[in-house]
Amino acid sequence: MRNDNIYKPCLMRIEKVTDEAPDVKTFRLKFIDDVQARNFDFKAGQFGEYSVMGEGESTFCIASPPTRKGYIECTFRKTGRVTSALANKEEGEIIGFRGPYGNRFPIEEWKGKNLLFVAGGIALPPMRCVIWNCLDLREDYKDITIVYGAKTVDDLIYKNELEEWNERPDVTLVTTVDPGGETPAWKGQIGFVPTILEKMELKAENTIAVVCGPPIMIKFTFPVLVKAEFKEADIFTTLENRMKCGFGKCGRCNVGSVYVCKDGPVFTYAQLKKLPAEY
Amino acid sequence: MDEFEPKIVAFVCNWCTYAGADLTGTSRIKYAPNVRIIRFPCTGRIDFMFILKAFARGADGIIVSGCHPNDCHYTSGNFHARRRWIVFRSLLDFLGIDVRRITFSWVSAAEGAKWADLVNQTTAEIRKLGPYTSYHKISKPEEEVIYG
Amino acid sequence: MTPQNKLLKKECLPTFVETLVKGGKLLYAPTKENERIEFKLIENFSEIYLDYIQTTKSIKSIVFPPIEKLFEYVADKEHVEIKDVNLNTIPETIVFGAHPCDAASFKVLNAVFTWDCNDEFFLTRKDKTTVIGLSCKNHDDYCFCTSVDLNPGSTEGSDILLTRIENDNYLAEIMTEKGEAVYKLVKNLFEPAPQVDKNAFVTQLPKLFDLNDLRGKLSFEGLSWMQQSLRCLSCGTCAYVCPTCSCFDIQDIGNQTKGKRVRIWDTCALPQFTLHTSGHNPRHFQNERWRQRIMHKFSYEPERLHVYGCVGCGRCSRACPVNINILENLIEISGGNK
Amino acid sequence: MDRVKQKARDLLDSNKVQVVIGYEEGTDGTARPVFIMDSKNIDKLIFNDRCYHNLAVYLTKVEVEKIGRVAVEASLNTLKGIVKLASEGQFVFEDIDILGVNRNGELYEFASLDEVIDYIDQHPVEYSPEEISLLRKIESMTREERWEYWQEEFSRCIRCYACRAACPNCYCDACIVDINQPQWISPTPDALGNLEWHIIRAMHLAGRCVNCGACAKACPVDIPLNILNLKLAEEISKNFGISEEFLLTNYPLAIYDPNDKENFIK
Amino acid sequence: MARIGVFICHCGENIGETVDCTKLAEVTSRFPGVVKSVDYKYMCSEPGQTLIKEAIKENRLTGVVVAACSPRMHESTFRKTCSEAGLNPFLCEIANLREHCSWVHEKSEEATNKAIDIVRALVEKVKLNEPLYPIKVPVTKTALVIGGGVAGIQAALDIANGGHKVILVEKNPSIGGHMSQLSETFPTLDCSQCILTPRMVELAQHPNITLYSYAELESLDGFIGNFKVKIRKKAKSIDENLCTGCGLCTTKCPVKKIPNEFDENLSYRKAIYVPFPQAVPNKPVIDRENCTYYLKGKCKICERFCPTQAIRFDQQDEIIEVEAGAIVLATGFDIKRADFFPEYGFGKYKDVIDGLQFERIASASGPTLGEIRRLSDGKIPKKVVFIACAGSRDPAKGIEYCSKICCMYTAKHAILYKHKIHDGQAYVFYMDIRAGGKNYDEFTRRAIEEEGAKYIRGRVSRIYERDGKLIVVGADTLMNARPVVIEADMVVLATAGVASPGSEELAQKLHVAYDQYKFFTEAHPKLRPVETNTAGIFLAGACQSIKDIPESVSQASGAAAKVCGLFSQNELTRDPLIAVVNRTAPPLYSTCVGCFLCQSVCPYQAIEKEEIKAKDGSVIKIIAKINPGLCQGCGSCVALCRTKSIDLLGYTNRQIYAEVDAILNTL
Repeated sequence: MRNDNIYKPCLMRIEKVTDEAPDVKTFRLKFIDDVQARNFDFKAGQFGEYSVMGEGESTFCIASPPTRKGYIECTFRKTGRVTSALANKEEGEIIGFRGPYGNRFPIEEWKGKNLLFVAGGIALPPMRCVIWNCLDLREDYKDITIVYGAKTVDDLIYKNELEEWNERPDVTLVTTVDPGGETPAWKGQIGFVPTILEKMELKAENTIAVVCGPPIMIKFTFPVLVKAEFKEADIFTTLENRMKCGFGKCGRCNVGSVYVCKDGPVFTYAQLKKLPAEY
Repeated sequence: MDEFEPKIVAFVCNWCTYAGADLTGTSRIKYAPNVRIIRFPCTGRIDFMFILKAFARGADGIIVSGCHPNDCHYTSGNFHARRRWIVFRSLLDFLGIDVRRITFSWVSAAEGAKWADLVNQTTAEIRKLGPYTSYHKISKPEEEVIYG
Repeated sequence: MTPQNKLLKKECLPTFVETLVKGGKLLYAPTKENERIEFKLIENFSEIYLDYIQTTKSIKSIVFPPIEKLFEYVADKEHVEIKDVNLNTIPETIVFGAHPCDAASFKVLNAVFTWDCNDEFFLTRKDKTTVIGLSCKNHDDYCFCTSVDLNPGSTEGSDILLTRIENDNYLAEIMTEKGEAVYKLVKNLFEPAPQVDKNAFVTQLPKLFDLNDLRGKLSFEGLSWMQQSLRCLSCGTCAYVCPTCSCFDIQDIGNQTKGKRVRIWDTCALPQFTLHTSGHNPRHFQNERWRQRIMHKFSYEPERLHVYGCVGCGRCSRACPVNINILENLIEISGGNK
Repeated sequence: MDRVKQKARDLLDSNKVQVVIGYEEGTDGTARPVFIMDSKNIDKLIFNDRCYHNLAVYLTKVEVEKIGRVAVEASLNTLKGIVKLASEGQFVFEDIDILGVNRNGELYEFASLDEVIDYIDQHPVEYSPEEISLLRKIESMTREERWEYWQEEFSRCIRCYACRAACPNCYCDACIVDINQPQWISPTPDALGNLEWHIIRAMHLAGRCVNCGACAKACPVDIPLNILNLKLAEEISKNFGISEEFLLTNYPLAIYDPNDKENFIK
Repeated sequence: MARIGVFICHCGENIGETVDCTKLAEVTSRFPGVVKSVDYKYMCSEPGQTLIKEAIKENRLTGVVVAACSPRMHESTFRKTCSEAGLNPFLCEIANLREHCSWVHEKSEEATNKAIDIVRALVEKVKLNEPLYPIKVPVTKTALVIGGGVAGIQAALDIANGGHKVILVEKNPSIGGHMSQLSETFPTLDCSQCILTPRMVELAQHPNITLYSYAELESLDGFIGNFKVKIRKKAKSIDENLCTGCGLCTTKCPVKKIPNEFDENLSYRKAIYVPFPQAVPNKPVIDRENCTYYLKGKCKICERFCPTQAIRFDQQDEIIEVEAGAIVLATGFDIKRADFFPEYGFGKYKDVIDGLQFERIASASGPTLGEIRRLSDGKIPKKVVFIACAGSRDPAKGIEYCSKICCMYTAKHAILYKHKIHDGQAYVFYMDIRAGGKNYDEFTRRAIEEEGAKYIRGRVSRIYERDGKLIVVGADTLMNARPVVIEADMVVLATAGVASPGSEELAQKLHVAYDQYKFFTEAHPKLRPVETNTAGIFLAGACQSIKDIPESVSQASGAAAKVCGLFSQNELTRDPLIAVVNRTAPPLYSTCVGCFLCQSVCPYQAIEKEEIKAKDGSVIKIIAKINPGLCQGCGSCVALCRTKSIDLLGYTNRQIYAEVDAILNTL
């Protein structure tokens, strides 16, 4: 045999399970094999194929930052067969992981800039990776602003970290929930993310914007940013097409001639505009 | 070589056959230990795919049993089931699947002895027929297709 | 190696084939049974049917089987063991009598399966497969290899290409080392090749459109994708008979404690192919999927992999239950006959 | 045919329908479905014995619904498909127009679904001698021979689902093979997966099939799928004494007769 | 992850003797997801249950499998145990080790292996169990009683006296039913009217009861606790509020020769009439089919004489919509009449009459004022032949059942006859005397022994008239089938009781099952005799099968008790093991394609249509919806559904697949 089997997952032990929101969980995973652990490296924005034997594979991003070594984290919502099986796993059990795949956020290029992170709902995980990555290299960046919204207070994920960010003097955090999703104790904003964004005084200059969220949110957020004079090439997002292989062979993540698994998942708004609307 | 022990799965309705099998127990009638019961509310609930799935998972024989006609707890479940079985069984037979391995039966809650007989007869019949190799062979995950 | 030409007399052909079969390799060749022409595993020369235009299914199954086991696993509460497939068990195989279009298809598949990272399943199968091609004597209205820059006598992809020349003897062009190895096994059957114009013995298939023209005219918007595809029933026939379609799905067979992970053919024609769990589907309508099929083969693959995803075999058109003729549509897109 | 074309033209020109689905000459001497949205293309329309596709299959497709109101050139099989689909609530009969001529050469004028049913009833189904003889041949085999026969036939199956796609009655948004919780049907094109798929296909069409044979004709590897449907149609009419007319608008597996007879329940 | 506890009961030695419970517990503990596996002598005992409760808390169990006796025995016990420990009761499954394993096998490795398989299957199932909550359905505490015979009256009064509203619908102008037609009742021979009339009056005056006479059920929607009923109030052509029931109209009406149904057509009534003097309500109706005004356009004599101007010729049928929580069906029975017995000359000879006609003749309020006379010539009949089983138990006539009441009323008739005509001779042809019931056999013996009725066991083959006499030809099967010929003055046929006309249509409107004779079918012949298969609809009286008065009344009270039980709660609690239709993300919303083939397979009409609407209100899709109030959880629709859009809670497809997998030990 010449090379490794590219479809063969690494085995990872679930170190920690965190319940984030109804049906949403975060796993902290560690490689069982030391060699694999040592050789493993990834960048913010990359994703992997997580699998439960007998159920199949599911694609999601690595939600922990590459600056935190020794483990990776992933956050997923229980929707289909694989995520349901994953959700049934608990600490100590083993799952499969292939990756990292895809491109990354070019955070080195962002040095010395302000960062605006805009996320909605269950799309915070890819952003969390890059947020922590930047926070761990805090001195490289100027202002860091995080705008995060969810349907209801219950649906907000990473609640502890939201609190942590909120308390950090070097981070501006704005959280919001959709109208009707608030609780009596809710102290954040009420309204949809684009609306909240519109009300904020956004500084486009020397600022990178990263937007992750459901398609509808992204659709309405881009114009707000463009109106605030963000350059299209400075607005980043991630695409979440259906994938199976992760390395450009299985054929389903095409958007035009672009393979989201290889050329993405990170795209700038400028790149997206050139793509056919097939995502 | 060990003697072949048939694996038989029984899909039974809760109200008649399951209770009938309870009565067999209460009456301490002994029967062959080859049958494993899965309880359904009604024979009308028994999807024919369950039968196929049991064969694919290694069953050598299957018993499907419920209330006698007109006795259905839900009035008509067994009538609907019977229609489906008539059609399904003829399809299986047409495809060359060994329908002798599927015993359809009515066993009421009062027929504890009948249940024991049914199990014994079915077990003997399957023992005679041997393991369902032809179906199990196509169901093995190890089977490889080289050129489709 | 330098290609060399030899002559294989028609009376030597049976011995040639049967020697190869006896040599322990699996030999697939076209057969005819109940009007169905398919490649099958052959034991005797008499099973072979060479006077065919096209088989229904292509030879891609040999290097890219419909189901490919990727690994097996056993698992319990605390352990998971992954058992690799022993690629050494993949048998040495000969494809005998494949037409040049089929032979050329391995190049397209190769481009996909070696893009950035190597798919060892494919590569091993391909390396262990020797293609003994057969130039085309005939063609039908669905054939269009000449339009995709191949031809009925093309040696592309063949380790040995046979062409039937005078007296039904065969010109053997030994193209590769794998071909050479086969040749060496049965060297005594071959004679020095006469000087012949091979092209005089292959079918003449006019070129009906120009690939570059076509690629230039392809556009995501603005073409009659819908008009072309309304008839389409959204089945996967075209992709499954296609020698170059290589999309697949990954599935687990078994349960959480024991089983295997397999790769199975998939097709962009089915709506489920791109369906998100959320219910969103980037290619919800058939015209979008039809567009993907054409664009992928004639625009994206050339752009990204530097190959065209079509060898002009015409299988998709022949197999299509509603007679969607890809040639007709490609001609329409490229702007008419050339 | 001219009158059919004229009617089709009128319907399009008056914008009463947005698309006419009919048949045109294919590229290899066969006929194929055609979608005409501009009346100047009406002359493409043909209708003859080669027009075997069951066009009812298109009436439930999202792509077609998107275009607007449909007129369909209907063969007898297409009419049956239409009746079946309408009776299963997949569209309202009044929402489509039917083009074609009856055996007397008169234009179809169906005021209601009942009239279509009456018409179909006057033209009872005739199975081809080939179909019947194959059916009888398989029936006369031993069980082992039947198993071998079908295993051999199914071994060619590539799970392209052309049989499903060509069938007017296979209109489910989510086919059972696409459901994986639980995995009803093995998705792999191997012996088990193929067997399960063809069993479930036959069962899901049992009592609903209009016996148009579109499945078998669509099959690229010539599996005689229609024989399965035919077998079950025979079983249903034999066991339950159900007429073809009744079947058009009823589903025999959702009703029963307390006196249904069988010989295998112990 | 599932955290399953397995609790293995030895059941003393019942299980422990045959199955190696220690080994079972050990093997089970290694199943994936099992975090606790223990065996114990008696799991259902107090300490056993405590063991389970503590384990649920300590091990944070998400599911429990109790391997013990049949779930029919202790499922509810253990579910309650779980519930008390804070675990949803539906997360508990019972592995039947006793009835299905230890009691039916010898002590052996196979028995233990089977036990392991059984437990494994339930463990895999319970992993997929979802917490379920009983379904609450609000209850409209009004009962609808259909039919105002003695059963309907009893049921209505019992429910009303229980404090609930009742709506009684009677198709005839008066309530009372067949009982009001009877002369005396067996076996006490008390006057039928005398005992019934007070109940009728009580009903009419009851504040909780609304009576709609001359009305029929038009349609029914809804489900138990929440029926929506439409009642058609047929036009009586009078204003009931104004009418005082003085009866002047009926005396003035010129149309006189209309056969009186109440008197079994043995007397005449007017076109405007009150069916009988004690009728409730005691107000007339106009029989439009016979009224001169409706036939010819003029007359209106009644209107002219009515002191309160209560006549309304232009009155229309009225549809009344009411809501009800429960329905009692008490539509009674009918008897076979004339043309059914050509061999007996019934309908041909005036003096061959049926039992109800004899009742009227014998009744003091009847056409002969209680004197028994021949209808042909008014003479006193000296010899009367009573023929029991006229049509009943006669497969040739298509009625295979026993009409049950005939033996008794024939004996009563013979006695009544003898009481009225002392020198008369009663003959009774019978097949068997069926006199089961309190004081019933004594009663028939009295007819034979004290009243001198001659009982002849045998059938009558023919009756013909000769010289004004009816020649009854029969056979005495107790005397070697010796022919018997009796020259009778009158013949009374105890004709078969049958379902009342319109039963079939009514059953279809109510979606109630009925048998081949159109009698309504009870939910269970033994254990649920007053319920129908449709939840919330109950049966009283002869509409289910022919019954005598005490039986009808008992069943009516039974039905009333069921209704009161139902009404004792504000909400109905129903088992949540019902079918549900899936919902998925757009654009499908549900995998249901709306073929609605499932509708006809549902025995409970629980499958409705539901529109999925866009935000603008437009309908995107129509899918099936299971009414949780009606669904009983049989799962027939689930097996039928092609897209697997319906699943049955508690027996989901995934659960059963898991069980099949596990029970075959493919894990």
